[in-house]
Amino acid sequence: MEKVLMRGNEAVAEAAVRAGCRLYFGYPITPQNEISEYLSFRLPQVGGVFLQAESEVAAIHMIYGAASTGARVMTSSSGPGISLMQEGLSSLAAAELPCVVVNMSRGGPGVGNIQPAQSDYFQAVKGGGHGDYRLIVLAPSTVQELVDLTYRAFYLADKYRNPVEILGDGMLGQMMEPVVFRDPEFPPLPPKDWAVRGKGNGPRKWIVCFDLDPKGLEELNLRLWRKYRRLEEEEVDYVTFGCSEPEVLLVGFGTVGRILRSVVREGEKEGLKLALFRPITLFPFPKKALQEYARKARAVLVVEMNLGQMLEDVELAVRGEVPVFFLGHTGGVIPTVEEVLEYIHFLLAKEVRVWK
Amino acid sequence: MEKVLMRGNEAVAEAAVRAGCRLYFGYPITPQNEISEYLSFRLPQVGGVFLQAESEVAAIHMIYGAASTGARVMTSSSGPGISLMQEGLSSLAAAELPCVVVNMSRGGPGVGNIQPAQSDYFQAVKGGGHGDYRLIVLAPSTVQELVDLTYRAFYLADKYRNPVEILGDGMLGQMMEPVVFRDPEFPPLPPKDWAVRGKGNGPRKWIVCFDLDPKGLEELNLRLWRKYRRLEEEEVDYVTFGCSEPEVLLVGFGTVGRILRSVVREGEKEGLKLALFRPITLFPFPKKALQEYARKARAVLVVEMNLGQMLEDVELAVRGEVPVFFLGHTGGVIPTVEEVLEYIHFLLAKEVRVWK
Amino acid sequence: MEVVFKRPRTLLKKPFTYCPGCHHGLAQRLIAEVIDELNIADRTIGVGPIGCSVYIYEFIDVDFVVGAHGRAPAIATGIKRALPDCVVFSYQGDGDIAAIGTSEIIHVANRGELITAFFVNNAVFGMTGGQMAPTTLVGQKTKTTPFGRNPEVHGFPFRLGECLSVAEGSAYIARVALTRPQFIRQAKECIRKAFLAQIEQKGFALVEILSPCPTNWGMSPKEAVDWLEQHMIPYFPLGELKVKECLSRETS
Amino acid sequence: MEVVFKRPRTLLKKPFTYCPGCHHGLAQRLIAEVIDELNIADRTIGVGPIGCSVYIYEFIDVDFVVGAHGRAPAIATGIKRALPDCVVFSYQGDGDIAAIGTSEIIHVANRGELITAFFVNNAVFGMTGGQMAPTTLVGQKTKTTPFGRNPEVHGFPFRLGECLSVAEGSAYIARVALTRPQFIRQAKECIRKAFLAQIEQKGFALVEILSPCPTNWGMSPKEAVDWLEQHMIPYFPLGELKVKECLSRETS
Amino acid sequence: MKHHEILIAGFGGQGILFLGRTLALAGMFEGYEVSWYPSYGPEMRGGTANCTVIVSEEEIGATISDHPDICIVMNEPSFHRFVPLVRPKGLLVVNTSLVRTHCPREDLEVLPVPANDLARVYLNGAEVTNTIILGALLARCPVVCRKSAEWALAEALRGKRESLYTLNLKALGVGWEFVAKGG
Amino acid sequence: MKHHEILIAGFGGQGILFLGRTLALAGMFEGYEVSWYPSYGPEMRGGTANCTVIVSEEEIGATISDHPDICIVMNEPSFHRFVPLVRPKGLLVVNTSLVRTHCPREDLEVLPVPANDLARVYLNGAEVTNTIILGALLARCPVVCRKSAEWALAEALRGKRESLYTLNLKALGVGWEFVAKGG
Amino acid sequence: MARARVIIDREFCKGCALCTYACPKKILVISSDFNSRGYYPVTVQDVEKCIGCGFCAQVCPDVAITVYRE
Amino acid sequence: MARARVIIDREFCKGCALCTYACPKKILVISSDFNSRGYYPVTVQDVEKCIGCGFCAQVCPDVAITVYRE
Ligand SMILES: Cc1ncc(C[n+]2csc(CCOP(=O)(O)OP(=O)(O)O)c2C)c(N)n1
Ligand SMILES: Cc1ncc(C[n+]2csc(CCOP(=O)(O)OP(=O)(O)O)c2C)c(N)n1
Ligand code: SF4
Ligand code: SF4
Ligand code: SF4
Ligand code: SF4
Ligand code: SF4
Ligand code: SF4
Ligand SMILES: [Mg+2]
Ligand SMILES: [Mg+2]
Repeated sequence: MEKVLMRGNEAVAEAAVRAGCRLYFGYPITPQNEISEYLSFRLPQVGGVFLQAESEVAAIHMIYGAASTGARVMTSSSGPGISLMQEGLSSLAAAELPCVVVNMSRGGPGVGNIQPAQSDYFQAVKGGGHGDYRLIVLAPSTVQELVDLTYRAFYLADKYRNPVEILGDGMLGQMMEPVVFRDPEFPPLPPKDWAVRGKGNGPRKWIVCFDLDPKGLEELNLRLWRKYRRLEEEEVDYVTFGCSEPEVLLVGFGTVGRILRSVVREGEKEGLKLALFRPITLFPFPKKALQEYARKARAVLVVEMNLGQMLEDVELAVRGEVPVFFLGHTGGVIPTVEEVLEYIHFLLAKEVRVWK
Repeated sequence: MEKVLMRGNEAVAEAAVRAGCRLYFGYPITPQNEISEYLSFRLPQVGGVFLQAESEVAAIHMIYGAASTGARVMTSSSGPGISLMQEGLSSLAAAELPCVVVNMSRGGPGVGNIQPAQSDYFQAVKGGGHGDYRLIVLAPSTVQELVDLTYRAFYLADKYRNPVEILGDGMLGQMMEPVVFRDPEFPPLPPKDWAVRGKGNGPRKWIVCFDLDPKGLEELNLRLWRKYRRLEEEEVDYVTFGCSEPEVLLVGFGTVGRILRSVVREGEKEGLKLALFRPITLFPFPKKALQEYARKARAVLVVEMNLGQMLEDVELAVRGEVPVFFLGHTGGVIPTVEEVLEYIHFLLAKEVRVWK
Repeated sequence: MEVVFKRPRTLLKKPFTYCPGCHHGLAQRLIAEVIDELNIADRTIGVGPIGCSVYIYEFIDVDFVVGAHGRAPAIATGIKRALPDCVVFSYQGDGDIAAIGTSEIIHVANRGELITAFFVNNAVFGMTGGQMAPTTLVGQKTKTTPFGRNPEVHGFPFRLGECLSVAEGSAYIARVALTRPQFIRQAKECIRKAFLAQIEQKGFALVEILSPCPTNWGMSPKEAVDWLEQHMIPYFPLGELKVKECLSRETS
Repeated sequence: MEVVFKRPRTLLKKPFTYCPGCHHGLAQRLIAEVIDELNIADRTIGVGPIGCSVYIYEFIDVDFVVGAHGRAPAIATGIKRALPDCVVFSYQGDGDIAAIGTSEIIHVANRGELITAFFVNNAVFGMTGGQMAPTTLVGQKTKTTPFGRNPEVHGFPFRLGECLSVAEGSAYIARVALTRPQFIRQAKECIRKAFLAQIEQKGFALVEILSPCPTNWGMSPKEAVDWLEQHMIPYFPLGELKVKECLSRETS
Repeated sequence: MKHHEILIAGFGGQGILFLGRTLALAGMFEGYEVSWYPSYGPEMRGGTANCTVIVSEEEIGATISDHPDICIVMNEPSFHRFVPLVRPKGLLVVNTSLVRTHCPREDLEVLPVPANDLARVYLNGAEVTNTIILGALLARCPVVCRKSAEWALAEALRGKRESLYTLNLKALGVGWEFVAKGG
Repeated sequence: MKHHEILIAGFGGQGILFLGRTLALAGMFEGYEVSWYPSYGPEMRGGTANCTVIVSEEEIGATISDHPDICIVMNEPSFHRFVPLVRPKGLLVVNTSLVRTHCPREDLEVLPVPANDLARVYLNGAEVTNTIILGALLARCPVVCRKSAEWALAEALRGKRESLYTLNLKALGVGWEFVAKGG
Repeated sequence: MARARVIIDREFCKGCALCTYACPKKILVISSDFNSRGYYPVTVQDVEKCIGCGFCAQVCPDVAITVYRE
Repeated sequence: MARARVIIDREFCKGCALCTYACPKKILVISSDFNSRGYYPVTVQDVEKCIGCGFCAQVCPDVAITVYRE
């Protein structure tokens, strides 16, 4: 299969087209503009629709409309734009409409800046909108994984009838790496018999995102809840790397995950016993697996490009069994291999105190 | 002092006026409309401004503008409207602008319904918008507390230069209870020398919510982080009630808190040793205090009008030292005293398993 | 005996959930009649609002999508782009379309999106209990303009139809009322043309329907229709505001 | 020697951050000149956009507030309502004002909010690297209309000025260009009137400034101003679109 | 220990919320803990209204009640909806002018009050059926005393026409007398 | 173990990103792990551009580099900004046609290439200073071999005019020869 | 013999009375008896006078009226 | 003797050349030497011919020109 050198943003766009996405609605925002720019010529080539919306609010509701018809649809944005989509995402989740949302996140809060960051973790994973819903959240760490997870995102969206967010960052979106487009193989999906396409001769259908009766709305919420539990059982994904009984287990996702991989390798050279746990699904979070890995380590070190968000999920998984430490940068500052190693040395030099 | 029977929504509005709020911008949404309806005649009486915005997005940015001038300002909404404000709230936090936002939350996700719910906890507490920011979040459980916390909200907003969310629900907003407006006494606040009011003869000022330089933006984030740590040290608030060494420690906020108070009382009648821990500040969350109380109990039972959100903060506080159980309703269904008691009996009947 | 008037086929047989004297039901009946006459029920998709008529999908017997408050035009765009052969219409109140959803409706018109929009203007936010709408008249008292709408404070009543007529992409814009049988006949004809503008690919079409809200106006149904005629129509004049080429101008 | 032309006092002495040939700097200079002439720098508050001119507060020596993309009109409303004696102006690009911020600018106009708005129309999203704007011309190639803007797919170029003129609350709406000395003189006069509309409490005022974006148009600065004159002005005609009462109509 | 959970239901125009508020005010004047909680929202489109008033010696937890011990139904649809919920041995006050159905439950104490008829006969048909019912209720079950209810009416009608107060005072009396005199 | 972190900086119009991409492509053809990461955003308004290319035998972590071992500066402002960051003993390639300042650091190997002058003299002033510099770099330091760079140029220019490819091939040679012949 | 007939669905009618104003013959009146939803529906008082013009049905917001004519 | 004078701030000028087209006397030209930000600023070629019309300064987007006249 041909290896091509491709920018992350363009790779995700191409993967979407290959995954059968035929409609894209979005509003420009750095650092993910190449996604729409690519699709603006690529989608028409395959008879698809690229439409630049007047705003992110409009975009997410165009998604709502198009997803209602059963089509595979995608939008993409970054921090501020994703914030504007929160009401829409909550509605999509309530209406159980499949769609894929890419967040190439950038420094926040506010307009912040356009450099890479991971400070939208909470928003993505806990549900930044109102109500008890969750997005499926996938965190790629290479351009290749961006491609592979884009395929998977469309699959999961359809399988669970739930919006999926691909949580990347400016670095992933902007960088080029070699990539291969492998044809994904997924089990067959059920027909979209819920889709609204004009009733034709059949019974009519409708899609709504409310239920004014509390009992009915609670039923919807419980259905969603069961779906999320099922996700936790069936779809959790992560990779590990390095020593099997490490002194320090490093935990990081996405871009930080790849940096931590270098840390493990460099650390080895310095005689450190390190391992990496990199969650690929942020929701469902690989709680149990992480807990097991953490038990084998003396300490856990979470590194993020934020000030401690996934940290909470790690602490919830580790449950106080092993001390958990944190190193974070934010606002577009990217942690370096050197400083992580330095911090590890510092931790190991002191007696590692119990997590307090 | 005169006791008056007042609807929660009107009480919060009156308290805001007494706290010196002179500008309100908002967009109608049930179940909090009485706030704006009240202010639409009350604010003009005191020379203030009531303006119905064209949307929640506009409202929160009117707040941004008015707050920039140093005025005390407020908006209010419910679930979907608060979701639409996420970008604005992130911006307000980034620009360190004080303001008060009331969320009389309702059943979600999506349009959901208009009955009471607490499923916006994550959104309020973890930051539903992008970036590493937090709102100060206060959770009243009676109309009286709604009043007292409204005063406090304005004070804290100014003291910390941070948006404050009052997280109520439809029940609190709609119900009437007797209430007394006590003049609050707060330590003096520093002058708002950062406010933009036209430069006059002095140096000019500006308020922005970005920093395109990563180092600068990281500095802002660290400043915010220090502020949040200070909040955790100085402003945590909660109440407890009941037995000092309970078999089950009940934890619930807002409306659920008052129901749990009845549970403790009714339980006592049935010979149960129960206690209630009711956080008043949801951010900063009373972590340490809760941990200490939890240690004295055999088990912790969290009750929420959602499917388990504050639960995570409770687990993070309890750190696996005591088993934590959960009972939740959502979509407008309100937990009853009877069912909570029943669940407690059930828990105590079984040997309480270790939190797994 | 011949049937002079009966319930249209596409209007499901159940009582409306609106207040006595509210014209939401009347408007929906006319839409159903036109869908019947054009025989497009099988390929029509409606997009509902958040507002008193949120339950519209319970009444008109076609496929429906209802999303968030104000976003029907965006939702309709998504549907129409996915299924260009379907007939897509949206139905919104003044709060939905002219307050929170202003941007969406303007850009749909500007893009000349091939959808048909119905805008029920009752000069008030009905569902939320009677707050000021963008279309509330000067001096009109509402829950949030207790002393009457004052343009110096609250701005002027917004004429959305006129505003959309400026957009190049709009093909047909009309304003109607349903307070008299002859108005109702004209309204139906406008609704028909608005659907045809879509079917014949002329561009975006909108029919603004002036409608009473006796409940929030604090009037009897009869007082409400009278008030509508006396106060609303002068500010929101009836008629076809824009008819792009090909579309014949006269109302039958 | 007498000074024929020098930098206005209110324009801080530092190089602009715009590309060579970009008219953002020119527009800001004119605003600074008018502020000087009206002697209002001490009580003026500017509201900046998100767009290439996000750093406007670094250049014009008055108090400033910059918030989220597209919301300057709402922010300006908040400021003006809090401080009615201040002179409040906003400054936005076409993406900021006519795409994401459509609703805010329309309602500010409709309310007749006493603010002065400047709208720099360069037919493209400059800051984000040249995507289609609502004002992109038919056939114009941008990063997201690689085959040129096609009205059937992307809709028509949006004439915001005309749309706002319909609003009852707008007092003064003009469109100007800065490609020639005489245009610049006229523009300055319009800017002056737009400030006066606020100061004299006439209502909302907006000046749309056609502006080249050589970088994203892929042209030299000279080619860009020529293209602007040949292609933009015919679709976006210059002149005063609305002058409400009292305000004299002629441009000096 | 005094603790009453009172559900009041009827048409939107019947002054249901006012009745509830008056009762809650009276309770407050007597020093009880009180709460008032209306049904709200688009439900009102259906033309019905209801509210729950709790008067108690203890702090009030939930302000709704799944099983009220007092239930006032002012019209037929409310009767069907709420009668099944009333706590066994509870008191059911029925506006028999508008409710035709006979109460099917044997475990309730039923207080029939032909409020509209009383209004027609004694008050010239004035729209004060709510206050008549309140008077009747208080005569049967002293949730609050009559005097407090009168103060409460004064408070609830503050800023309204004096005559409205007088009318309601009268109505309270009409309801009271109707029961006191043995219905 | 081969591992190069190459920073390339200059004006927007100088083909900085193209140079980087060609280098990364060549590395990919040779089977190395490669990454290319541009500076992006409004920084570009200032008229400068830079990118980082990493060519390595190991999987690549961060795609930026705080301390590149190879740095190509194509203009004066980039020189001042980036020279201080280069790793000690690193290689600094300077377009001396546009950079006047002399390198103040003693711990760097400096390769001066008067790229604009070379273009003027040998290539009729064509705008291929970037490829000239690439040729010069490869002649000095075999990050990738010349053949791979030629393939990479072909790939990077796929779909463009044939003559553009020929021109770049020539430019690569001009740079190469300049260094090979001892500058 | 009646040349036209008007049938009112008592359960659909909400007693808004708009039809009573629209009827040129003024033969529609609000009844004094309420329906199951508590509304007082309209009835035809003098069906003989009905001309089958359909105005009542046209203006009825609740589509409660069907009109027949010979 | 010059009746007018034009002063160009080399560091502000970005070499866009718009002034060169605006000058009726065509005395402004782009220099071949770049400034510290890498732009090639404009210079006055024949200052004697300047009439002090100010057109160059008016059209300069970077406010790099000051104009004096007798
Ligand atoms: C985001 C959001 N904001 C506000 C609301 C509350 N809301 C529901 S309907 C409505 C307006 C209803 O008025 P209109 O659109 O005029 O319809 P009507 O009921 O008058 O027919 C509002 C503000 C909401 N559901 N969602
Ligand atoms: C919510 C949000 N969406 C998108 C962006 C990205 N963005 C920044 S500026 C801009 C548009 C710039 O175009 P314009 O307003 O025309 O200004 P110009 O740069 O052309 O002067 C966009 C889309 C953002 N910052 N925030
Ligand atoms: S509130 Fe007004 S708009 Fe809503 S159903 Fe009632 S009359 Fe109609
Ligand atoms: S990109 Fe365009 S609008 Fe932005 S500074 Fe450059 S020329 Fe001006
Ligand atoms: S059909 Fe005409 S005449 Fe007969 S009842 Fe109806 S309105 Fe009256
Ligand atoms: S118009 Fe319809 S709903 Fe109204 S009274 Fe007549 S039949 Fe009944
Ligand atoms: S002032 Fe006039 S003549 Fe002199 S240089 Fe400038 S444009 Fe030319
Ligand atoms: S117009 Fe200004 S920036 Fe452009 S070349 Fe002339 S002096 Fe320089
Ligand atoms: Mg309305
Ligand atoms: Mg622009």
